[in-house]
Amino acid sequence: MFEKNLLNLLWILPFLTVLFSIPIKENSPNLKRFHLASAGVVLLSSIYLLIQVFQNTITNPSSQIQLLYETKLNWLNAISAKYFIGIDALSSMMLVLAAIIIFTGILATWRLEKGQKVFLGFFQILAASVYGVFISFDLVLFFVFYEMEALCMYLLIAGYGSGNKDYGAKKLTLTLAIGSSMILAVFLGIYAETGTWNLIELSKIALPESFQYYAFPILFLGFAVSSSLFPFHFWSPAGHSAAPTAVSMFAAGVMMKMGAYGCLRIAIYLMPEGAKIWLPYLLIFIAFNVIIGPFIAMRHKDLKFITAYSSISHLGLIFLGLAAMTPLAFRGAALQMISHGFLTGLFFATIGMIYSRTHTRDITQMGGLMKAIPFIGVGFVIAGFAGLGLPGLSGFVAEATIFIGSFENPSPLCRVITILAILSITATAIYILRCANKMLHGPLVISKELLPKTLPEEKFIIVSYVICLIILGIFPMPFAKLLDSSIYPIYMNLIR
Amino acid sequence: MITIFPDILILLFPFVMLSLKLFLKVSLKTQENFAVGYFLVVFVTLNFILLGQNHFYLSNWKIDSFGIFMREIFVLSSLLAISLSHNYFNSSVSLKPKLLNFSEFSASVGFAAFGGIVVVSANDLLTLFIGLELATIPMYALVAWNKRDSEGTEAAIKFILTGSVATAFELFGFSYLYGFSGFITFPEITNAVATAQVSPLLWISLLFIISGIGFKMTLFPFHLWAPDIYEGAPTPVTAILSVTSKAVAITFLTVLVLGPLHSVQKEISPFLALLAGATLFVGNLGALSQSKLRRFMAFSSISQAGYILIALLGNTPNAKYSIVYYLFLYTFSNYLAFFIFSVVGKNQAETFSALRGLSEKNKFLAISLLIALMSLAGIPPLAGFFGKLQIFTTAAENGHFFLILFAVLNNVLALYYYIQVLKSAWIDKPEKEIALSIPTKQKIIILILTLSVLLLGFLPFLSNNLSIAFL
Amino acid sequence: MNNLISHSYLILLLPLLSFIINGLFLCFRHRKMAAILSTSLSFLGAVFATIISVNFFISGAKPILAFNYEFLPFTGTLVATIGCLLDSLSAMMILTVSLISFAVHIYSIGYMESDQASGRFFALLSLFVFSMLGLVIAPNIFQTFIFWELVGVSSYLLIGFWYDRPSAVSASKQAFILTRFADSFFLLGIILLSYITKSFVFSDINALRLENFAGQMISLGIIEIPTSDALIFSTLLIFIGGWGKSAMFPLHIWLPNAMEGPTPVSSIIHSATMVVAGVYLVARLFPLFAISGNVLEIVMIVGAFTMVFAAVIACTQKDIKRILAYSTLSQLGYMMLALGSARVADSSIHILGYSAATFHIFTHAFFKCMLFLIAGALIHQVHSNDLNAMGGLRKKMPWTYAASLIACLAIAGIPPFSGFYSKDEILISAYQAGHPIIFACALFTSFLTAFYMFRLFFLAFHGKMRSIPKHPVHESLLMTLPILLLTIPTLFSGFLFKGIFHNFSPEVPLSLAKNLPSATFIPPLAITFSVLGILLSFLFYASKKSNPAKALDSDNRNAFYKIIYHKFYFDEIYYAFVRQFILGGLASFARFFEEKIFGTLVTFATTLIQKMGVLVRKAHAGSLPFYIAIMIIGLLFWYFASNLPLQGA
Amino acid sequence: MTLLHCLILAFILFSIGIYGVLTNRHLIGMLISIEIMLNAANINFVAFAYFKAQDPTAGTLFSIFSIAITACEMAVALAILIAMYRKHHSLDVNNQEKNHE
Amino acid sequence: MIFNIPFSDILFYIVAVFMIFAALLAVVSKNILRNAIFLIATFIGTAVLYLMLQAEFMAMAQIMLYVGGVVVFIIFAILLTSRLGEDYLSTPKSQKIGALFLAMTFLAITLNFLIQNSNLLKNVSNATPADSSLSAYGIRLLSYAPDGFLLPFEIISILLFMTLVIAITIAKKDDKEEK
Repeated sequence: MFEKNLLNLLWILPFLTVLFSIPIKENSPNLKRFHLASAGVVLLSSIYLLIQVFQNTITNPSSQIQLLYETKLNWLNAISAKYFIGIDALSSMMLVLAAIIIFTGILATWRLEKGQKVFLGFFQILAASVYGVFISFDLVLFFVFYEMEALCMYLLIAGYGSGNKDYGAKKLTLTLAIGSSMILAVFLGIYAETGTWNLIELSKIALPESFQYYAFPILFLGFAVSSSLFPFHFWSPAGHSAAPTAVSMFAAGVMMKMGAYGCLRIAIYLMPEGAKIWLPYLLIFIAFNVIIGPFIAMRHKDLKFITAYSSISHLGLIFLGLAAMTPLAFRGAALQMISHGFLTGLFFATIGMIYSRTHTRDITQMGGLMKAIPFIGVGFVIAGFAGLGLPGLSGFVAEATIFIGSFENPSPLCRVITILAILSITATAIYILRCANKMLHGPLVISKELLPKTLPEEKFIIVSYVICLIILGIFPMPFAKLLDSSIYPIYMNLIR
Repeated sequence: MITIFPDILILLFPFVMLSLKLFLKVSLKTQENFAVGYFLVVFVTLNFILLGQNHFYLSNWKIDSFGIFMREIFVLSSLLAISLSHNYFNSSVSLKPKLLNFSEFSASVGFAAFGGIVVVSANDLLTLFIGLELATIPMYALVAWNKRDSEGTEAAIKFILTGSVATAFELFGFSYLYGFSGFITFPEITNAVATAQVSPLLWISLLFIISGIGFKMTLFPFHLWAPDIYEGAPTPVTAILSVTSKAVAITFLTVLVLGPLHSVQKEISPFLALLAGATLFVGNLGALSQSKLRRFMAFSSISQAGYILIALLGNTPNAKYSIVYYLFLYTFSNYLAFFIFSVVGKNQAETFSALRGLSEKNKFLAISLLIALMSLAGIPPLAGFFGKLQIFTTAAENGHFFLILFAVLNNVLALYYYIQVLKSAWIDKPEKEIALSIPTKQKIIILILTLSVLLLGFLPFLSNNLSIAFL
Repeated sequence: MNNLISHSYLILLLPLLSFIINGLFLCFRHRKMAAILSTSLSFLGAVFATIISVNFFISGAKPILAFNYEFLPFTGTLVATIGCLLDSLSAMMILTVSLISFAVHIYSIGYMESDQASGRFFALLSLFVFSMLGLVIAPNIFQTFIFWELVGVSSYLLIGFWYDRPSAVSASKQAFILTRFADSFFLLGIILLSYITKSFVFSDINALRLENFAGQMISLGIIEIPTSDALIFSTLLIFIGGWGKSAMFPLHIWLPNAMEGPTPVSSIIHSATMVVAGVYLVARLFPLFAISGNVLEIVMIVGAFTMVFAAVIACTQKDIKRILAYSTLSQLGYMMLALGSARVADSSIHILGYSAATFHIFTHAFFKCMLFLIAGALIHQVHSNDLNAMGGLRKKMPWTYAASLIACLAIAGIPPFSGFYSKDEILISAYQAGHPIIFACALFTSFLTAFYMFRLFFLAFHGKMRSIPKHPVHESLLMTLPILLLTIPTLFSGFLFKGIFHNFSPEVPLSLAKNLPSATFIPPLAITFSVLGILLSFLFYASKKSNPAKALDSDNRNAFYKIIYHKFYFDEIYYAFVRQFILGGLASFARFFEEKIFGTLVTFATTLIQKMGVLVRKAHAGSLPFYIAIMIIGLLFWYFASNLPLQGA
Repeated sequence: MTLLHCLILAFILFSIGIYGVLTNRHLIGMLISIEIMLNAANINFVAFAYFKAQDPTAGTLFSIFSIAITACEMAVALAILIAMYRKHHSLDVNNQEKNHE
Repeated sequence: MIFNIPFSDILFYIVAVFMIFAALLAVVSKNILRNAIFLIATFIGTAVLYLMLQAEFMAMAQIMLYVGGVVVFIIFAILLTSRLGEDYLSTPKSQKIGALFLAMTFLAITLNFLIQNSNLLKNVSNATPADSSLSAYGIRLLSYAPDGFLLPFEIISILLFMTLVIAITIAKKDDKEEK
């Protein structure tokens, strides 16, 4: 019962935080403390839930989807939508990821001088939306949470971003809206076909094959928009480069995973036949992400552009895992979601810290920052290493699992793209090292006085991410087993 | 007896208002308070009516659940419009002279509401037609209410001339419908449509009727008047036009399509689907690059008309339910937006640039504006989303997937232009400082509307109450 | 013994502990403490490794899987584990790595004394030792890859240790990217291999028989090939990993450039241990390579070519570390050649090649490490890498001089020094296995080796001082001690351990070569060549007539010399390739596609919608007759477009 | 005289109305054209009532009501016209065509 | 042959042609007052047509309401708003051609429709002979049976009242309050 209430609290708490923060005076230090405390509570509860789920999954393994702490209430009777939330292995891990990124995101805006109240308020709504996405198992509820972020994303980026912020914010918001429109259309179709929005019930119903044939690509691509799959990736560079640090962290760390999560949890789970028909063709798009993405990153000078294209290529790997349709590849994709969440969070956090000091993101105008701000520099390098798949950090575990898993798919196209993907890890190394070398190494270009020392909260952010990356990199087994319990039912649906 | 009571109250309202002015000569303030109070009473009374039953008065005056909810919407819209007009009668707003003749104004609003009620209660073509005219003719006058503002009268002239052409269309349509069925009462027409061989006479009558009503509902391509008229009219009138007028039109269509023409709904649906798709697309396109708020709202409401038309593709109880539900939420969102515009446009023209710096001047208004516009754009968890979801679900049940896909993709365009407004309010810095003041009363109304838009969709209260009545 | 084995995790734990404590706590403020901690833990490690490996060899050299923790299960049989496999090969490597690491640690205390960042240095050094040990004890290829990457990264970090020097930074980047490039093939090889065999474990992989896969096909995407061919292909891919790591031609260019790192780093990573990982990998998978058709021949040819190629370049260089780097390359070529030459033409196996290669890994590690330490000591004194700045250091640094003479003799292959024995075996193996050309090359290279090593020796220590050092030249104890310590294995490891290495014989599923030709003439021949090399070198650089200044002049030379001096322009080719082809070609094209082609499409779509919006806006321009006309047109439009059956059925 | 003839007549009148409303620049002229169009619709009602309908009274009555409604519309239109004339002193359509967009 | 045509038909054609001409003149005439006069002519023609269609009551109403009401309105408005005879506003030729084209297209399409479906329009029902007496209309008008017209009758009175109110409000001068 306690866990059940806790689960409900996860998405309600951010809203309550916003509500209660209204009377707090602008620029009072209590404001951010209050928000941080709330995010901290959510973080702790999500970790607690993860542990609970872990114990439960280990003690009663099952081939069915194990939904814990369900709450099922009647909601919109007219369309028989229910308020149906619960948690399983995959969602519990995504929750922890989201909670960490939200928590650190609030820390990353600790020194925001103007408009903190509005920023944090909207940021909490973003938080509520992702928590909601990961715990809702009713399609309407899911969509409500999924689309909610459009409410705040534009204002957060256009109001607090940098550079061409209005353009970037619009591009991001609208492209994401295209995706969610496609999702909504298919959800409605599913409802019209079956008369239910309940994900668990739907997973037991086989949708008509002709319906799956038309609906799957729309749904999959709809989700893939927010995961910046080619040809819907164009929002990512523009949006990330404009977004403020916390929002970049959120967008790349959590929001982009929401799409992949949806692809796995809903698109592939509910429409296995469609997946079998379409995913081999979608591999062409995926190839763009995986193979061309790093090359584009090589050619950019703006840190955020580089990171955005790096995200694009890493998310391509997630999709490679999904498209390979083997349990191992699915697990790799899920691991990559989490791993990339942490590493990109760290990336954008460090980039934000660097930008706040140098006021430029052009790597050719920096140099030798390692001398002045070694802590942040090390953080960046570790994120880079995780990105290029260094063993011991989470990226390697995920990528290796994806590669091994997707190689198990005997289809020629999948093989070719897997092989090319494996070979393209060199390209990843090239742009990451180029970036680190230009920016951190070499002689110091900017005078040291202009580069203040690393602040305590920045240290905290970096350390927490590095710990996550290392834990996942060194002890992947419990997480892998946990994820398997969620992924196995999806795979069973696929081969049924 | 209580069932007919609200109708009588609304019917009496104009007379009472006129009497207040002519015989009692009470002050403007009293008149305003009285009008608002009167509609509040009617609204409350309406809520006491038992749902789920069909009542007939004078044989042809039909009161059913749908009718009651539509009454609530008309009353609500009138209530809000009259509160919105408060500023406009007391001072010059938006650089235009102040309005005069409040009692006649509110009487006209009352007449229009009654016209809507006639439409929804009608059981024969003639009553339907008169109701429609009763709802429309006051609008012509209301647009021209500000005689000292040449834009207003000019808009009214355009409105009434194009409107008369549309009336001619309608009359033609009715004449053919009459010619097809031989009767003007609904039961007989229903009979004729259901039993007789469906002939082109029916289709041409439908073509004319829908073209005529398309004018009032701003369907493509009969919507061209809307931007000019919305822009020229005083803001409260624009609000009524966008809500009451549209509600009357969709009621008219519902009464026809889901009533006598129910058995040929399947044959009409492609037409309706095309109309809906074209309307919402054109509305969205037109709104993309506007700079005047009321003109912008015109296009926005054109596209909303397209969305609401989609509901007519569904099965009867669901379609009616969706329309009512959507109209409720749309009323709240739309009026919220207009209230904010009227506050912002107090001392300046109602353009995008008037909104600049709103977030710094007044957070409350800025957030309300965000909520209103995002609700109109259909972003969850705000009310507008649930209205649209309901409509789409209704249409999906009859398999109109491609229309739905088209409509939801159009939402992206809609989001774009609502964001444009938000950009003015939240991002852009003001060009010149113009003080903003909100009277307490308006503040309360805005607060109530904001909360309604915020919660009415997500909380199942409204939706489930409505669904009990319909489903 | 079992007790010891059960604590074998200490092999990894000690350096890891040192890395963590140093990296997290001591790195910035307590660099002395860091040095002490690191060195003492490294000492413990060396002692432990010695005990373990001695015990291992004494107790009969049976392979033991000391521990095996499950890291990440993939599918049923495919499980990634972190474990410790103790067999002859790994025991030998543990011993080598630990001892050398200890020596280098001591040396580094002296060498890095004045460097403010030495705390970081020791942390990274520990990381390297940890990774290297993890690599050598790996019982499965997945673990090998994990630590393979880790040594790559620690190498990157250590080459770029002085990160404010642009040359060091670019060298580190180049080293990492080139090895990473090779590693991507390695990873592909692992995945292909594990897909076929369903196992990562060496014992499973080495037990493979091509015949078991007869008739099976496997798709590689574009083509479908027999599984046995795929197996061979995967072996080749795995070898490419070693190719990069061991800097075989043409991926060799990173190694000389890697000399930008601190000298202790060069000595341990880029000569003694990490670079032999490629050789080690081939040795580890020797049975697989042996059955995999011509892969061993490729190994041999690549090795032989690199050997000669590097030796030739080494003869002309002036930077002592680069000379040593090319010498390392050449020696690595020897090892590869030895492994490759184990395959006799009639597809039987001459196991001597294998043992010779491992033996050479062992001996080479010590003397090459020592040579680097000596080079470091010289550089530390004259603050330059250039032979031009040296000369006549014999008297100032007598101990170092003596040690370097021993090391040079060892590498030149003069008995009884260790290098002689191992190199001798390589020559014999090449000859006996029937590769006369390769044999000739090896012989020639041994002549060249002797020549260039003594060229260095004479130019550095003999003659007159060619520069005046800023500080008085002296030998620091901390730096000389490890050099002297290393003379012990350099002197004795050859004849002491020769027998042990003959027992190194993996289970090869092929028949052993028989009827081998006698090779008794080879040792004297090799010695003769070496001595010739030394004499020639003496003639050129140390005799009365010689003119070191002229010998070192690289400008007034013929074209041939210049080409060699500029390393056949491979650096330039590499940079041209990277800049023009990768960055300028592929990446530019990718960006062009993204921004110009795809971006234009997106812009076009949005502009189209905007334009339509403007069109719609313009239509509402306020003309009343127009509005009415449109209403009429609209009616007629829907007459046709509404799909209503208006014309009757 | 058949139903068809009457309907054709109605459409001819309607078309004339269309032509008038599109060409007349005088607002009252436009109103007159619209009156012709509305009148045509009434002819339809009466014709259907006479020739075809089962409930002929209804059709006739409908057209009487529609005349009344039309009259109302005209009254309001003329009221607005007068209000406008006070402001503009012109009833030319072209005078009020401002470029709105 | 022409004599075979019944008298009613000939009368119809005459009335029709008259109406068309009157309507055309009402539309194209250059003087606004003349337009109004021709409108009266059209209405009178319509009334004659109604008489032929046995809708005497309707014809009466037509004359009274249209001619006596609407057109008088219009003429008043004309007199109020303009000086006689000086109101000719020329229309560009292109607009005229466009309008003509549109009107002809409309006519062509609708006539095509009617002719295509002319078979549907022939079956004259003789279900109930129309009782077109005034009392029948009166009874029907005031009956509140399901087919009665009491309700619309009531509502239209409200409509008329409303028109009165708003037309006065719009048309009157607000001098008093403007001060």
